[in-house]
Amino acid sequence: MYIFLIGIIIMAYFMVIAKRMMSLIASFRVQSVFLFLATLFMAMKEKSPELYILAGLLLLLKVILIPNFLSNIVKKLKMNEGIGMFLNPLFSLLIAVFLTYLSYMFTTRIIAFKAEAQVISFAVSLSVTMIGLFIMIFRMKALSQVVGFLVMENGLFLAASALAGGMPFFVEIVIFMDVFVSVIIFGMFIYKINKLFTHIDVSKLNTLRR
Amino acid sequence: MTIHVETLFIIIIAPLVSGIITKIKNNLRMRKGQGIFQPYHNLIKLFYKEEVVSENTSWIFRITPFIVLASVILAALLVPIFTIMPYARHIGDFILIIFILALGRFFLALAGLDAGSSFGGMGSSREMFLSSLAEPGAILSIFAVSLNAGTTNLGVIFGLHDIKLSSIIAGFSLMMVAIAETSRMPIDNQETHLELTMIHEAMVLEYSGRSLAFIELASHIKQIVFFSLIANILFPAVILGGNIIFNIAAYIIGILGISAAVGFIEVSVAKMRLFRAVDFLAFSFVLGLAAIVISVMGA
Amino acid sequence: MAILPSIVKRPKTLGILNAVGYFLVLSGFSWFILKADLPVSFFKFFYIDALAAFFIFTIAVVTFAAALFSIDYIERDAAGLLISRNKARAYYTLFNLFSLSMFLVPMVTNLAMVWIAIEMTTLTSAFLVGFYNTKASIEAAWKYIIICSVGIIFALFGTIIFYYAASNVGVKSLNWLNMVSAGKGMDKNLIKIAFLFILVGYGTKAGLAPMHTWLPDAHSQAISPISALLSGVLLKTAVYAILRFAIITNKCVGINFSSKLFIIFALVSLGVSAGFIIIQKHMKRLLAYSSIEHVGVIFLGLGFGGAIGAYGALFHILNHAVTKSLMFFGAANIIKKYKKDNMNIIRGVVSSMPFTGIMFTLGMFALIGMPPFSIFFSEFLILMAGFGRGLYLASGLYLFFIVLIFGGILYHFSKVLFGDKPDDMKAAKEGLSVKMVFVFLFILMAVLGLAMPAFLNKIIISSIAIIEGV
Amino acid sequence: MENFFNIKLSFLFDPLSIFFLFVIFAVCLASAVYSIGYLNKKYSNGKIIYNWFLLAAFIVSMALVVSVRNAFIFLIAWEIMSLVSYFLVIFDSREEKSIHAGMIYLIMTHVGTAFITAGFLIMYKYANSFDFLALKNACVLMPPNVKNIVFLFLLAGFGVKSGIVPLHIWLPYAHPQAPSHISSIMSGVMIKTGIYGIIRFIIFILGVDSIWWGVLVLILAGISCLVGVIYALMEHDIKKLLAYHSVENIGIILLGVGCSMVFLEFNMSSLAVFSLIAGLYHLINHAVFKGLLFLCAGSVYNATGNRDIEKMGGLIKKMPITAFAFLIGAMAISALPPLNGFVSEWLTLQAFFVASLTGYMAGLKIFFGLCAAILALTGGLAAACFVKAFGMIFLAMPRSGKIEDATEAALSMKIAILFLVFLTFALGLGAGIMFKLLAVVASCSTGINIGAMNFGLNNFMIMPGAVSSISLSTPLIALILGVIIIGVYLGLGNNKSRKYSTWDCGYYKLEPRNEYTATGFSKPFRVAFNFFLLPYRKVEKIRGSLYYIKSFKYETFTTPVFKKYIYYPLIGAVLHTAKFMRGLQLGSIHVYISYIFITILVLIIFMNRF
Repeated sequence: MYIFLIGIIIMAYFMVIAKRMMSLIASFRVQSVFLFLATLFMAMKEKSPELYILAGLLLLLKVILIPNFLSNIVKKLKMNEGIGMFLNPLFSLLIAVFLTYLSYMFTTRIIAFKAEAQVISFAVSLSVTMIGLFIMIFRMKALSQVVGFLVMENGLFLAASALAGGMPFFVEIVIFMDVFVSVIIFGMFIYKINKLFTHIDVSKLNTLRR
Repeated sequence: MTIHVETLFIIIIAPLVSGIITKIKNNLRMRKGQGIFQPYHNLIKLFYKEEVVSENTSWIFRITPFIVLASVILAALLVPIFTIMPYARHIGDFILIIFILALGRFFLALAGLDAGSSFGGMGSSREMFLSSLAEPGAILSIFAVSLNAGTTNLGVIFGLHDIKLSSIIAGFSLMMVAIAETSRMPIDNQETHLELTMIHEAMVLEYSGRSLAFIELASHIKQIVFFSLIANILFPAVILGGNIIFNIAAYIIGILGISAAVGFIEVSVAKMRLFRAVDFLAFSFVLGLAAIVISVMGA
Repeated sequence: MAILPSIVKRPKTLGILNAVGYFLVLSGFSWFILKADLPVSFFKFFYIDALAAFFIFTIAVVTFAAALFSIDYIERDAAGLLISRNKARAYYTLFNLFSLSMFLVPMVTNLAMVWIAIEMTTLTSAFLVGFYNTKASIEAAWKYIIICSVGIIFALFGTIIFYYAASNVGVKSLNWLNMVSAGKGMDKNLIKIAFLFILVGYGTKAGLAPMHTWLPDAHSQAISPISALLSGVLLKTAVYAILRFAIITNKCVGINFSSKLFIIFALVSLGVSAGFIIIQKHMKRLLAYSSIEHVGVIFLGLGFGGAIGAYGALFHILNHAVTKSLMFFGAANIIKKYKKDNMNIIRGVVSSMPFTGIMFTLGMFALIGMPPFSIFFSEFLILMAGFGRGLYLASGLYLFFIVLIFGGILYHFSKVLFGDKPDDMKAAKEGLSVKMVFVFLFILMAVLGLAMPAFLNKIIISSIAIIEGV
Repeated sequence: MENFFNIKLSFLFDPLSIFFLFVIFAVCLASAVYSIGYLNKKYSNGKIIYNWFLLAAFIVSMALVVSVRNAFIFLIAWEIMSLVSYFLVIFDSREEKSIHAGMIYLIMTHVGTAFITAGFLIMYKYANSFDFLALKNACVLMPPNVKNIVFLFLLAGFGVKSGIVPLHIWLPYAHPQAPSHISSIMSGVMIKTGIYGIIRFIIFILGVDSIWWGVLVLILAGISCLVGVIYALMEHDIKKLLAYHSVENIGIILLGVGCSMVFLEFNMSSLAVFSLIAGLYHLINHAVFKGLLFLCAGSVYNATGNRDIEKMGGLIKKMPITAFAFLIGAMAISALPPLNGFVSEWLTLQAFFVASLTGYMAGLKIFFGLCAAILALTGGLAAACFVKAFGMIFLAMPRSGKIEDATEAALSMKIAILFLVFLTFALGLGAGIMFKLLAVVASCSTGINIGAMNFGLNNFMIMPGAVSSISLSTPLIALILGVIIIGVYLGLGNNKSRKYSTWDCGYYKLEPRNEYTATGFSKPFRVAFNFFLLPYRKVEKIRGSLYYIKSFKYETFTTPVFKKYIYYPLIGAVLHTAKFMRGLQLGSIHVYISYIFITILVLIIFMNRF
């Protein structure tokens, strides 16, 4: 179990330091794979058919469809190279580690969990969410923000399945749908941005002030 | 019915006081000078002279002399002279006198502006300036005197049987106010008609003939009203006992004394610049305040 | 209704049909409130109690007004070739999806479904924000969708923790009723954290400072009827969600926790909006900031709590929805007429377009809390609650900011409204539908304060009972 | 809670309210009649109807303000009053100036309302009801420090409306911009609603609790008197001048009210009643003669088309009736006997005299003496100011061409003006009766029963026997003055006289530009008060050549102290913070997201604090 969690977190770090869009997406794919494995593991442990289906969906969406979709965008818009960030990788990595530490401390301090496993997984999920947010903050390109969003989503999913053994089933399904739709919409907007501004560097989108 | 006599009396002797002051001044200046009845001659002369009225003027200019005269006469009615109770004690009190005189002054100032000559305007401006600054001193000294009596009723005030330090100080403060109000040195100089220095004279510059006579008379009366007040504050008749003769004597002595003082001041000090006059009036204000403080202390 | 546009082609008829539809919705729902004895729930998925009913009513009012206003607006756009016909039809499709999702929020009982509905509102309205496909609008839309999604993620996180806390005490369901009933026993810390996430998450959507940043952009760039919807009701749906969770939280950790948070966020919002209103140049942005202010006021009311505070807050939700949509419609007309949005240039609206001008003037005074308009009453109630609870500092700050904003708005709009109109401009006539919208909203605005309709009063009272958890 | 929205609209018609209602209706009647002629040619019909609508609303709201018995409804009426008057101020809304004036007015008054609201709500906390009498009962139990706070709030709130220095700045903006009949209502009546608030809520409901309340009011009042009159002296815009005089007269009214507050604290009931009478008397007087003056100013403005008195002159020949009315108003406001202004100032001075006679501590006695001195100075300066105003507007030669074709005002305007002139005389000569009536009002608002007191009430003279052994009889004064004047005039008045031009020192012809100007007239005062006015001048030489100077341009200004040292810094601070905040929103989405991030972190870290 822990292996997967560690894998997830490591992948998050990879994403923090990733220099090229493709590697970003790739590491996201890998993270999703780990997540899938984790879910599968849990499904076996708890013998709940719902979790199996969820894992399947995860595999379908987050490992296959969405990454492909994103990488298509990358190919179409030809902006694989040069993925701007505000901080240099090392420093941002430090911050990411600090975030993990913070969320671990927070988890252990505040919440009284029943099982050790939950502590770890909650900490991981929280830190992954935070890192996702962090990615959104310090990456310039629109696409990387989408990836950050997805990372946060992963964190959530982990939290959901780790803590509560999955939300009510249909809720999960709908959330998946929702994520998928929103990613597609993001994609459309990225296309629009690219069409209008001829770049997707959202840090340059600052005409609307005060 | 002695009362009417009183008022008539001061109205009649009012010019005389001015004459006496002039006489005293002249004597101090080692001059022979005119007789003390000269003011009467002036009044009569003016009274029968033809009047020249500026064509810019309006009815304000016309009625002013009458209003001024009326106001000072009313003031005279309010002041007790040798009997304690003034004729018009039901009309008003000490404070009213200030307001009554303000009425006359208001119209004089308007009349000064009416002709449209710049002298008149200058005169009215300065007159209003000085008189408005004189108000606080006047009211404070009145308060001080009245505080000793416990009322602003003039009759009661001058019926006091003891004479207090605060009253004397107030009297001096009122004296300074009187100097300002009656346009005497060092505030104003009645004798000159030099454009830049005259205040009261500039204001009435356009008047001539009978109107001027009324205004002159009015200022004489105003002067004697002030003097009577001061005289009654400084040497209350009652010191000499209630006897009417003594009262008259005290009154006359008081008036003469004040006239002498005024005459002496007039010859001995130089006229102040307009804005030095502010300090002069400020001093009277301070005296009045001191009087209040002292009388609150009970002395 | 979403299918409607695929059938009808002409924008005008489409708009009219649309408006009629929403009128039916409004009247039907009002009838429903009058008749049905709340709460009602059908096949355990929809659950409408007084609170929900109140929000649905508000949404119905504003959506109806917006639909009515869209007729003329879109038709003119289509006539002016700003947008193609298909675009107009797309507009109506999105409009309907958007309002459908908003209607969904208070109807569903499952909190996760609430979350989904709110996410849907974001996704659908994003297109309406970026409707004109100009650089600015796309930028606004991107910011809107990204920031809101981030926020909403946290909201989901909070929901999950809530669910976990509930499942710890054996309630394996996200059904609000069950959670409330289970509220007492839950783990306090867990709930606290969860509520923090919820507050930040939905607060982003509700436009609480400092998560409000998307709001002025989106409101100012959105197509005007939608701006009205956005600030009139979209924010309120988020408020609704927060309210639902707050009820559970209060059950668990007591009233003070949430009320403190509410007051702090509210005051920050008030302060921020005051500052930005004072230096604002653009009309619609100013209105957007004033929405932030009013959301702050609402949360202040919820924070001050007590019957009076809650009443004030709910009442304020309705009043603000009505007034603000009137203002946005007025602004839309003005901007269409003057072809610009800069308040330092626009002058003499009252003389150049009398009807809109007068309505706008009155709306302005309503907005800054002048009697006899309704907002005065709700703000006064909230202030009363504040003083009543002896929160003098908070109430004082509230008064202070209100006065600042009063000054700011008056300063900007009095110049815009009065004064000389440009010489080349001739007085304009508004279309009938537009006039109808204004009159409808104005009547609500003026009447609600003076004479509260009984049924409204009833549902507000009973929703207060729900909020106080009795 | 349920019945919050159906508060009954209930009234409280006690003598205080009735007195104010009378004031309101008297002045508003005159103004309404006046406006018929005033608006006639200048405005379109629509505008005129609009005016009537607003006027009606204005009057009704004011009447409500002084007659309701419920603080919440009072607040609503109060706000509506402000709103309507705002619309009236911007009646000529084409001018940027009037828009600006209206804005300042509404913002100031709203600040005041905020204070009032706060005060009310604190009181409500103790009473749990907005009913006046309930509040009154609750205020007895209120702890003193809370009482003090409420007092300060209410004073500030109502002070804004009544224009107490330093909250007066809106007056000189709003009053001149409104149409004249509105200015007369605003300055004559509306600012009095502030006084009503002070009497009703501080004296009647809250109840005076400590000496410093009265003293504070007296100090503020004194400052208002002096500041108002000094600024009025410097002012050459006739309506601004009158507006500043409103500040002054509000000060005088408050001198009476504050004095009575002090007496109430000492519970010297008869004196409290007496000085409150003085205040109320001056209140109604000011309402009448200030209304009168504003209406006359309006006629002058209509006739000449400007408000700058430097450009007027000689109007007494063109519009005699207006001139006469203005003269009466000027005499009344400069407290000249036997008119009404004199009576109330005399009463106030008497109040101070008795105060300094019987005040408990020596310091207080001297303080009252000083108040009297201030009042006297104010009276003198006011007289000077109105000599200037009347002289420059109506006397001497016209100073600009416009005056030549000025004509007398329309009939309705004349009627309205003469009505107020009549009231001025009536209030002056009927002093005894008024005194009697006002005694009732004062006793009701202080809750003191005057039945026992010996106020020696008499229709022809004021004999406040309960206070001191003096009496004042304006009818007698008028009688004597009249007799002497007429006697002298008939007896000695007729005299041969001839017309000739004014003496001009041999200068070939006296022209208007040789006349004394208003600036010149007020120069001595400007110099005397330069420590406060901080005057500065601008001399501009228009040169023909290096050696030949065609003409001089001499301008003199005074520094607006309160704006410069109180208001501008405040506004500046607000704007500065706002500009600083602008940096928060520079359009970078990353920064925006980081706000959320930081918020989350902060909240999580400090979670247990909440």
